[in-house]
Amino acid sequence: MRVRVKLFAAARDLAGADIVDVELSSGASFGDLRTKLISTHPHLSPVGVRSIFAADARYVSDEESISETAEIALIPPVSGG
Amino acid sequence: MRVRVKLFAAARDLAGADIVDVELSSGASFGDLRTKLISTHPHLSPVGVRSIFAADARYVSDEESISETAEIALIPPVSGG
Amino acid sequence: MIQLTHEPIDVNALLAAAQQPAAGAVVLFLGITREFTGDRQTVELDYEAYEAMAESELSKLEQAARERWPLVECAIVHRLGRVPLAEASVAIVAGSPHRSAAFAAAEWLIDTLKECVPIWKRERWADGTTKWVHPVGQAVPDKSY
Amino acid sequence: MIQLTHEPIDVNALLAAAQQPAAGAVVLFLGITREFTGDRQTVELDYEAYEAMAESELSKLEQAARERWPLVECAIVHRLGRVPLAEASVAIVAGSPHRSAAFAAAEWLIDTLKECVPIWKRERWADGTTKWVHPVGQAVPDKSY
Repeated sequence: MRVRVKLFAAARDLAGADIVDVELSSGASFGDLRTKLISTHPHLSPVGVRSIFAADARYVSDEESISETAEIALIPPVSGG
Repeated sequence: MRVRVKLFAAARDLAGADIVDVELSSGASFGDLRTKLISTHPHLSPVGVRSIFAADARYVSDEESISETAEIALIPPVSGG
Repeated sequence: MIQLTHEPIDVNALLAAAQQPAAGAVVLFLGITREFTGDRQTVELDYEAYEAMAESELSKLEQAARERWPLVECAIVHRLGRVPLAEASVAIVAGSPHRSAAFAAAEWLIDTLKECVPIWKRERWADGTTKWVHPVGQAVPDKSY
Repeated sequence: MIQLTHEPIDVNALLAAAQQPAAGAVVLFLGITREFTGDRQTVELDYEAYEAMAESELSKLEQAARERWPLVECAIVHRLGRVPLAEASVAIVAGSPHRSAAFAAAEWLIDTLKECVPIWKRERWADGTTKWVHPVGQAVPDKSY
């Protein structure tokens, strides 16, 4: 399946794009997505390893499986306030 | 010596005056002042026993001696804020 | 800055003074005239102060807070006279580079003000009666600051 | 009430909404663009959000605060885009019958916002460089509220 990942802040700057597409096998987890994302976009690595994924605007853990229809985002450590 | 005592809030209302004069022997303490004040103005008793004296705008304890030149006030439990 | 005032408190001016480039965090506390205490209904409050001493105590509070926390701004304003429902009787502003100090200072200031500063409120209840508030069991004012 | 805005935060309106007869205490927190971090000089901050998720997280924060404390008012507003020195990037208002709840809620809200809400700031330093701020060692967002 193809997963679109929204990027923000330093992750977007490092990737040079707001959205990247990642090809994954069906049933993959967010951990698998992280590994693939960093291998296909190595510039993302410094922020990518410290980020959390969100699916449909909720934080998810690396163990969860990816729903193909969810809106997925990479959330770097936040600094609002 | 004659001591003038400023009164506030319920103490003033109970005494019916902003200031009362109390006659004390020289060298009297604020504890002596409290005893005399309540005996000469018994209406003050309910608030007077729960109040603290101030001399020249500073809280004082009942053990301290009264300076004849100080501005003395009876400070009932405060409720600002 | 400390002030006793018979006018409504100008909160905008207090906040404008606190919003400085050295402050990362500003905490404002407002004490408001509340309508209900349990099921008793307040119509308004009336505040009286031993003004000279209240100003002196407020200045000591400001000084003590500035010694305890790195404050860029510290303001305490208490209104006197009638304070209608939903209006502020007291405003405290603490501005600091970091928020924990601003919160701690503002809370300490209002807690200590309520124990130490010679100001009294009189409740005017909906049934037409009035009553000076002199809390029972109140701590003896802390003279250590 | 929660809001993301690209305009300066209207603090007066937030305070006016909070000054209700049922509130005895109102606490306002403002996060301000600070000029110096150690000896590094900031010229301005630039905030970006994952807006849909930030709104959802802010709503959850408001809801959680209202469950934990008896709040008459709870407002969280975060500004996005450029925020010049001494202007507010975030405003939090908590109004409660009693002050301890208002202080506790406001401090919890800003602490938790800073851990959980997908908003990022970019420093623009006086030397012309910029840098996104992604704190190292930050806790994993608490999903329990």
